[in-house]
Amino acid sequence: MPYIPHTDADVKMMLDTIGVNDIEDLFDEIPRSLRCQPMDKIPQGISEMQAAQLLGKCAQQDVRSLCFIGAGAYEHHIPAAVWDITSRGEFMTAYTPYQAEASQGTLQVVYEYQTMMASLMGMDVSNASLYDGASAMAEAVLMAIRANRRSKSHVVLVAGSLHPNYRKVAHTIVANQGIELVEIPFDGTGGHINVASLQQYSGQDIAALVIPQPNFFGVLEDVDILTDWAHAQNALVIGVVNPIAMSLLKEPGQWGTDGADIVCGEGQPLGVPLASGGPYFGFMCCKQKFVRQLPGRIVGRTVDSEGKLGFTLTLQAREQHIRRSKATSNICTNQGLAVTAATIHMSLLGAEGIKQVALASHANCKLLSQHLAELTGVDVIFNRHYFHEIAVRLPKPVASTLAKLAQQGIQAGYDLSADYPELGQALLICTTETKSAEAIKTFCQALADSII
Amino acid sequence: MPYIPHTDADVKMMLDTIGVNDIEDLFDEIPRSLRCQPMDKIPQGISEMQAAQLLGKCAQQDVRSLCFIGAGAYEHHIPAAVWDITSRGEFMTAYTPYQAEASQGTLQVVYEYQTMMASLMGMDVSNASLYDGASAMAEAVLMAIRANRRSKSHVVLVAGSLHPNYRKVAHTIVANQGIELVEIPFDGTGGHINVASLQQYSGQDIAALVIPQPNFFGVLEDVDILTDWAHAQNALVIGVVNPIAMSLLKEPGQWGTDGADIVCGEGQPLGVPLASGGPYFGFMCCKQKFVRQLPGRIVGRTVDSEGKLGFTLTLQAREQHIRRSKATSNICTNQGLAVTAATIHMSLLGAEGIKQVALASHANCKLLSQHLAELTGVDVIFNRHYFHEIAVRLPKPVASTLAKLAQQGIQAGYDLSADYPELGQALLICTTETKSAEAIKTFCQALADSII
Amino acid sequence: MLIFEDSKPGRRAALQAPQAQADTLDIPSEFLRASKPCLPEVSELQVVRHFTRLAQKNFSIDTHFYPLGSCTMKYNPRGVHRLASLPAFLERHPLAPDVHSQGYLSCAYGLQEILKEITGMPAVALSPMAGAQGEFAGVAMIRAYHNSRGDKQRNEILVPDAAHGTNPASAVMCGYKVREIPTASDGDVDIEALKQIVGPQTAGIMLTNPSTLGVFDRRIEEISQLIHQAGGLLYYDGANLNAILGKVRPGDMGFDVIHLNLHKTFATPHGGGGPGCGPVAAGPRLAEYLPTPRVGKDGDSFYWLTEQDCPHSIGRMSAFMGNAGIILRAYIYCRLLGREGLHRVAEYATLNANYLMKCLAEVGFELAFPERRATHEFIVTLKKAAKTLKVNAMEVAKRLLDYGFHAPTTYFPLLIPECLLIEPTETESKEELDRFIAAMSSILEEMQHEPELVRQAPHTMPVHRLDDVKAAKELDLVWQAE
Amino acid sequence: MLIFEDSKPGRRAALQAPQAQADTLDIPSEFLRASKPCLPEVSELQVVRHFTRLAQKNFSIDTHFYPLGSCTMKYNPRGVHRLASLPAFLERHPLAPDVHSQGYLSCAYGLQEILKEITGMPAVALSPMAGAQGEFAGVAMIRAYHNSRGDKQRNEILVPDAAHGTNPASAVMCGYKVREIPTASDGDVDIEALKQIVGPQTAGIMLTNPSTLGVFDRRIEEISQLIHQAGGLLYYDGANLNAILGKVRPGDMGFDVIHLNLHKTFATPHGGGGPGCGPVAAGPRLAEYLPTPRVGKDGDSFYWLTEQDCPHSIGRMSAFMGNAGIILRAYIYCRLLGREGLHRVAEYATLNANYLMKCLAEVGFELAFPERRATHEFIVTLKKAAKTLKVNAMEVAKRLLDYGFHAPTTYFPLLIPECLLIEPTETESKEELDRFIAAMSSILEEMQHEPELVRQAPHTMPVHRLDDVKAAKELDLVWQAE
Ligand SMILES: Cc1ncc(COP(=O)(O)O)c(C=O)c1O
Ligand SMILES: Cc1ncc(COP(=O)(O)O)c(C=O)c1O
Repeated sequence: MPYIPHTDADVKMMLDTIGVNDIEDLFDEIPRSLRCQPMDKIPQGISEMQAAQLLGKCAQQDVRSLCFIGAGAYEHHIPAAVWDITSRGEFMTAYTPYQAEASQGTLQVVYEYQTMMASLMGMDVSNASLYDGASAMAEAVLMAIRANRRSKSHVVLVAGSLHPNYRKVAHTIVANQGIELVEIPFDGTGGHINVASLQQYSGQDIAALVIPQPNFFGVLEDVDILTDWAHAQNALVIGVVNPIAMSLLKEPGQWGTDGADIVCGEGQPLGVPLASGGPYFGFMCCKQKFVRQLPGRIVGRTVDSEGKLGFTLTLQAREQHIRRSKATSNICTNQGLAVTAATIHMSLLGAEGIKQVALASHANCKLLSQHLAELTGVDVIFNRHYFHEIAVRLPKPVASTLAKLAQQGIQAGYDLSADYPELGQALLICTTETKSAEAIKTFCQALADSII
Repeated sequence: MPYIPHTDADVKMMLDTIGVNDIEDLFDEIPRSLRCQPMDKIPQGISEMQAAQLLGKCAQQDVRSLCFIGAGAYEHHIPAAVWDITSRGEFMTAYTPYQAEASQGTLQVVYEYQTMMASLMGMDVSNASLYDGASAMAEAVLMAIRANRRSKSHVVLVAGSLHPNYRKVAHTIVANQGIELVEIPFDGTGGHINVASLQQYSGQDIAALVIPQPNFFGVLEDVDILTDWAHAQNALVIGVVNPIAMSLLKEPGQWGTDGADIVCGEGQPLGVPLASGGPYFGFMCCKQKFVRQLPGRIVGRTVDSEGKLGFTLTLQAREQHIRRSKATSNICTNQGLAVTAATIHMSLLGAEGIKQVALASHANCKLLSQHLAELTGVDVIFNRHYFHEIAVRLPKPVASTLAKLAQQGIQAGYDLSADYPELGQALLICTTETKSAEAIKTFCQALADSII
Repeated sequence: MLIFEDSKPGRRAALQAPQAQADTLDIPSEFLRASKPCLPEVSELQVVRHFTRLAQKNFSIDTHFYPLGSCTMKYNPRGVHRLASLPAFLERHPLAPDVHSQGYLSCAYGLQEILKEITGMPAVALSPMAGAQGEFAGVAMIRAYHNSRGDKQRNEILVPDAAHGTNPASAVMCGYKVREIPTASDGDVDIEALKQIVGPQTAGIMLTNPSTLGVFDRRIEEISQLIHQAGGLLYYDGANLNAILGKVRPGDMGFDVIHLNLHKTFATPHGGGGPGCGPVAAGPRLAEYLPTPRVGKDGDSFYWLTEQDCPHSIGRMSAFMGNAGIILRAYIYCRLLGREGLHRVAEYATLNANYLMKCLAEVGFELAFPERRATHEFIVTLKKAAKTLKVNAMEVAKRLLDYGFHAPTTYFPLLIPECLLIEPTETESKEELDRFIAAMSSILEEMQHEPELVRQAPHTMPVHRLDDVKAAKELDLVWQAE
Repeated sequence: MLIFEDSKPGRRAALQAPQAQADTLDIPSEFLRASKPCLPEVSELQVVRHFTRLAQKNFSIDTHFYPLGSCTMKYNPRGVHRLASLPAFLERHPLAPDVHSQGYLSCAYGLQEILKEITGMPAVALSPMAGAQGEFAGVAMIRAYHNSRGDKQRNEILVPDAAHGTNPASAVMCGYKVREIPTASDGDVDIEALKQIVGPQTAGIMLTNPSTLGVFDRRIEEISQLIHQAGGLLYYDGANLNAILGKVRPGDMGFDVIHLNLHKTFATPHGGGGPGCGPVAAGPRLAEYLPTPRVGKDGDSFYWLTEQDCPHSIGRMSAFMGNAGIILRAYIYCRLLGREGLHRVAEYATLNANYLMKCLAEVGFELAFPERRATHEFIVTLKKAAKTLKVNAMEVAKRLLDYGFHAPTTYFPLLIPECLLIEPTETESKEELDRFIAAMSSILEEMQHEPELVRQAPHTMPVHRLDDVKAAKELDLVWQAE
């Protein structure tokens, strides 16, 4: 029997011990009337070999192409060592480290992760992960409302230049608690939040301001000015950042005079494959003073009964299994394995390596924009500094252009026209270090051909 | 620096400690005149990402096809667990277990392997592997000459129905020691060794007889009769067998009255991928009385200083590192990791599972032969019982037929015409359990089309 | 040793980063970072060795029996992991066009169909990324339902006191007040108390059945009627589905919405904390509120249902499509087991639990509900031992580690004092259970004759008992160079 | 516990085998097996757990510093393993047509070209499956050369007493007599003795340079002249190539044929015993005798050179094309490192060895050749300690295990009493070397003050000191059910 080790003799002995005649007797507390029929719509079982053939066919249908889509998920080189080690049974098949003494491997990994992530963000502390970037941002909003002692407001300002799906997820998650997410429109020329558009909120009671860096268009926000403005309103600042970019761009802890208060984002670029959208992981860091409002697991270093250093889950009194309805969040299972991968990934690349990835990704995007400048009818939409991703306007409908390029095995970018109709036929294109100069040329040539 | 952990500061401190100025000084005992130029013909280094792109392109050129080639290497389903565990760093990156106490993992695996392999072959003992099936057979010939106390002969009879490459390899390896391999022609109708053709050697001093089962054509040999004949001549019997087949066919230990003396073969079908030809592993088993003549590593069970059971390399006095020029063989490094995989594979399948593999492979071949019977001009060459591989004669040249089928992504079999011109346009076709009825039909249809 | 202690300025795993192109950097310095983050500077071998050694410090399913109640730590098939990790799946961008994604989409659709059959519910959404997110989605759907009917006075969700902590926390995140329902002495919900509490303010109830007490609530039909009559809806916490797979379906019990933990019942590995996946299945009342995105089918081709297709959806739960890799794993697992295999899961999980319960009782452990059948798990209480022998559940749990077994869940559910919640799962052999029984029996001896040995446990782990109080008081959450 | 002890009749890992089709079996019973072999009957989880736990009992490069002299235990890059394991490579049948195999063939050809450059030899064959098989091939080529010239009285191969055991064993397998050459006190070959021994019966000499004594033979040119003048040929054992990569080439030293250990210098993992790969490179005199098959190139396409193409070849060494997976790994490793990287290998391997040698001498260990440079390895001798303190090299080696270091090679080369042959390799950091020095130093203390601690070592491994004598006397090579 697949995955079941019992022999007939075992079953008989076990039933005898229990004192019943057959396994069916063990279900005798379930009302007869509720018992269900055989699950006929589920196919019959197959062998591992047959499954390999079946899934092999599915995999073939997922066409492998030259991908210039970014939009929140980024194709970076992942050292083979990362998942080779992450996939070891001891990491992969362990549970959440409730028994600290039997889980020092996982716990130390998380402690190292927290250290790396806090440092990358320039923040004091980090949690052990949330589900993904979008849900992490929603948790950040809830946390800001709890943490901001100077505000009674349930209003949070959110940059309209933030990833549309992040705004949607945040809405799904926070709206039931009566929290209002107010969208700040972005500047039509720069693609960033112009501080002028915030002036109407000056003096109002605002719980927090959410600032992306870079924003959804790849454009760089004036994080210093925005941070200082928010702090002047007694609002907390929530940064939503790309962790690769943070090796290069000013870290949230240094934004404005006092730095961001909470930082979150999508951890995927740090060693997690694109994988159709997940599992990724959301990261979250904050200032020390807010640590008791931080959702999710946190690992602390302590000593054992002999004085030896060791690691354990800590501050559990914030969590649902202790605090129940008063917990900082309902999160229980997080994205531990992806965090393990990210920790190994950051260790292999180091600060210098991640910076090189950022630089090479960005240099490729500059190269791309130079090539695009030669195409008549294709315009870069925003005139501000950017990081490794740009929005362009096409002379033809984006949808049909994308379809044409898809036929040539090119995924040309993310169609902005549904989320931002005001931008016209706009396409968001991303390059990482994985795109060679040759690939960029191929892409631009194909784009040129498709818009003739 | 790739894989080198030294910082500049390290290097300086180390050179200071040694008392030299630079690394170059450490090579000052090499005569200047011999020092070489930079290795300009070797390409410059590339990153892991670039290597992945490069090798990805190479892999694409290795067309993945529907493979009906057997001829000594067989495509079987390999459970994912096999290589997931085998590739763990502790197995993969350990050396030969010279320090037994720090190598109990590898040593126990080999002990378990020896037990399984000896039992599968019906023999008393097994070694820890040789390079591959062919070189194992060569070692078996050398061993037989050493072990056969009743014979002074350097003549070994080898079935002509044995894999041609095995015969070639044996020749390369044993000829320099003046050993003569005499080929016994196979029966033109049955494809097996007819005991009649041995009669001319009756009464002669023969060191050993080499019997394949199944033979190169997939045909079953009369192993009982051949074994008894050889023993009657005081010759030892060397069996060369397919280990999957041994779950079904009579094990060498039961051949004839006394059983084979030495058994060897290719271990690849037991969980090792086709992988362009290697690494595979050669197995070798023998009767207890010959164990001191067995080449290669052997693991024994013993106790530690507290009486606890443990494992260690044993009978090392046979080996080159102790016995040097008097060793049973020059083998040192063997195919340990492949043996680890095979041990896990055999554990997962069990006796019953391997038998099912054998049965399904053979049933597929029967299905194939039924389909082929419908093709005019295509004849099964031999009229004997076979196991999962058959030789057929084609009405067109094999080479061009193979080329045609290759274009359709079908590897139709092994061309016998070079090794056995007497068989005409003969093709050796194999099926394993991996070939679905559908695939077999596709193949036969394509073959039919190609010979019109 | 921490990886940071291996670090040395200037060291690199040089093959892992592209050549820098710093000369081309056009971003003005005001946007740039001034100081380098503290990431380790180590070689590739140092990294491999460090994390390989760390891995060896963990207990895991692949190395140890792990009878952690409520967590369903069963074998995570390697074949499933392999197939879900095919390069084509790993390399696909979540926003890749549907024409490039038919393989993944067909698998996700296939899982939706399978889960419909298993739950007895007409519609499924796969996107929630863990059980708790599934709970949130389910309760948010209940809220959307009441809202759509203008039924806005319903501001309470009922939750049994035995419920998992995520239940009340999720209800609160949806803006509800939580009312606790007590448990009767037989382990079922105290139905008389429930009758007192239910009313026009009741939005719904969250139930786990079999409950986290390891028993199946026999009066589920009555409860269901009670809630529905009061205008409330029933939420099913599917974390314990392993106990009833193919035996009874939440839809047939009267539930309106359910989440499933793919990382429990469907054997996807738990990764030392995650990721999981918490699909939500809904009955006719709630199907239209399911979160987006879901997979639809049109003829032979599959596509993403968008917000336009599902106008009443509670919306998105994740930036992309949820934990696709876990979805794939669950799908493959279901295909491998097939209908017969899935059915057997509950049978053997239940057999193992009942056998273990019986044997532990025989060697002298006290059961929380000795008159009840175990489901896939059951509870031992050390209440008496704690009093008479002064050895508590936590200490017994730690001592088990020395015997090479992961501890059961301790101190949950909160209402059973000094409890051990034990879940063996169907993939453990009788021999393994017998070894566990022998260990427990021997610990019982120790409690009587060498209690200090148990109190000071563990003795054989990489560290001795850790000081949790210090950890929480003197927070050390990130490493600082001395 | 043995896997057989987990076994129970009738248990199966059911998903791993096809459905049996026994009804279709047409093979008569006389050919069939009567009894079932003794393979374990276990579940998939039992298998995974058993072998995962066994793995954890090993020391390995991925977990421990492994300074095993003559074995070049360096980091085995994970990226190389990954790329060599691409499904297309793993699935290819060795007899697949060349048109379906251009990818693999181009890699093998690429490695041939790289090895030509590294060795300074005009031709390379990759098929030998380990160093010893490469040695056999090389000596067989020497024999073929003499035979082709009718020079049949040459029946001796000269081998220094310090040589690896495979050298004399390989020569004998080729039908030669072996003459040992002594080593001079400075570690180089005793050239005066050599002059006495060399003569018309000399077929050739097998040299390892740097030798297994950890020194570079400075008079190699003289030796080469001497042998060549006598009509013999020179064989180079390339197991120590790590020491001289990019510094000096065997071809330039005058060697006629060489084997390389890809599983040493080229970082392919050793697998707990193998597989390795022992390519052979040949100078102009011997190129035509190289074993088959090799890879040729015609325009842009690659093909297998067959026996027809190489009529003078000594023939095949393997059923197929040798250890293709190891060949791929070595090729990828060379491409990653490139010419600069390969060059650095020898530099840093030598730096590490000389540093370690110097430091160990400083803490009080006696060097075998204190006046010489270390190459990539060096020898410490415990001759005096064994006499005065009654602690021998084996005991020190075992004690190192307790400190978390794999032991160096002991008792080889045989001519240095109580020796430890220590090879750190270039991929170990200074910190790791310093920790090793500290451990050695502390063992030296123990030898003086607590010798019994050392004599009884190891104390922290899964087993204590094993009884080798019993193992060899009371042979227990296969498990028998009680
Ligand atoms: C009964 C029960 N409900 C809900 C959950 C929450 O699931 P998750 O951890 O996936 O969020 C759990 C998990 O431990 C559980 O056991
Ligand atoms: C110097 C030397 N020569 C030859 C060999 C034999 O190589 P292999 O073990 O690959 O057969 C070795 C391996 O240990 C060696 O160290």
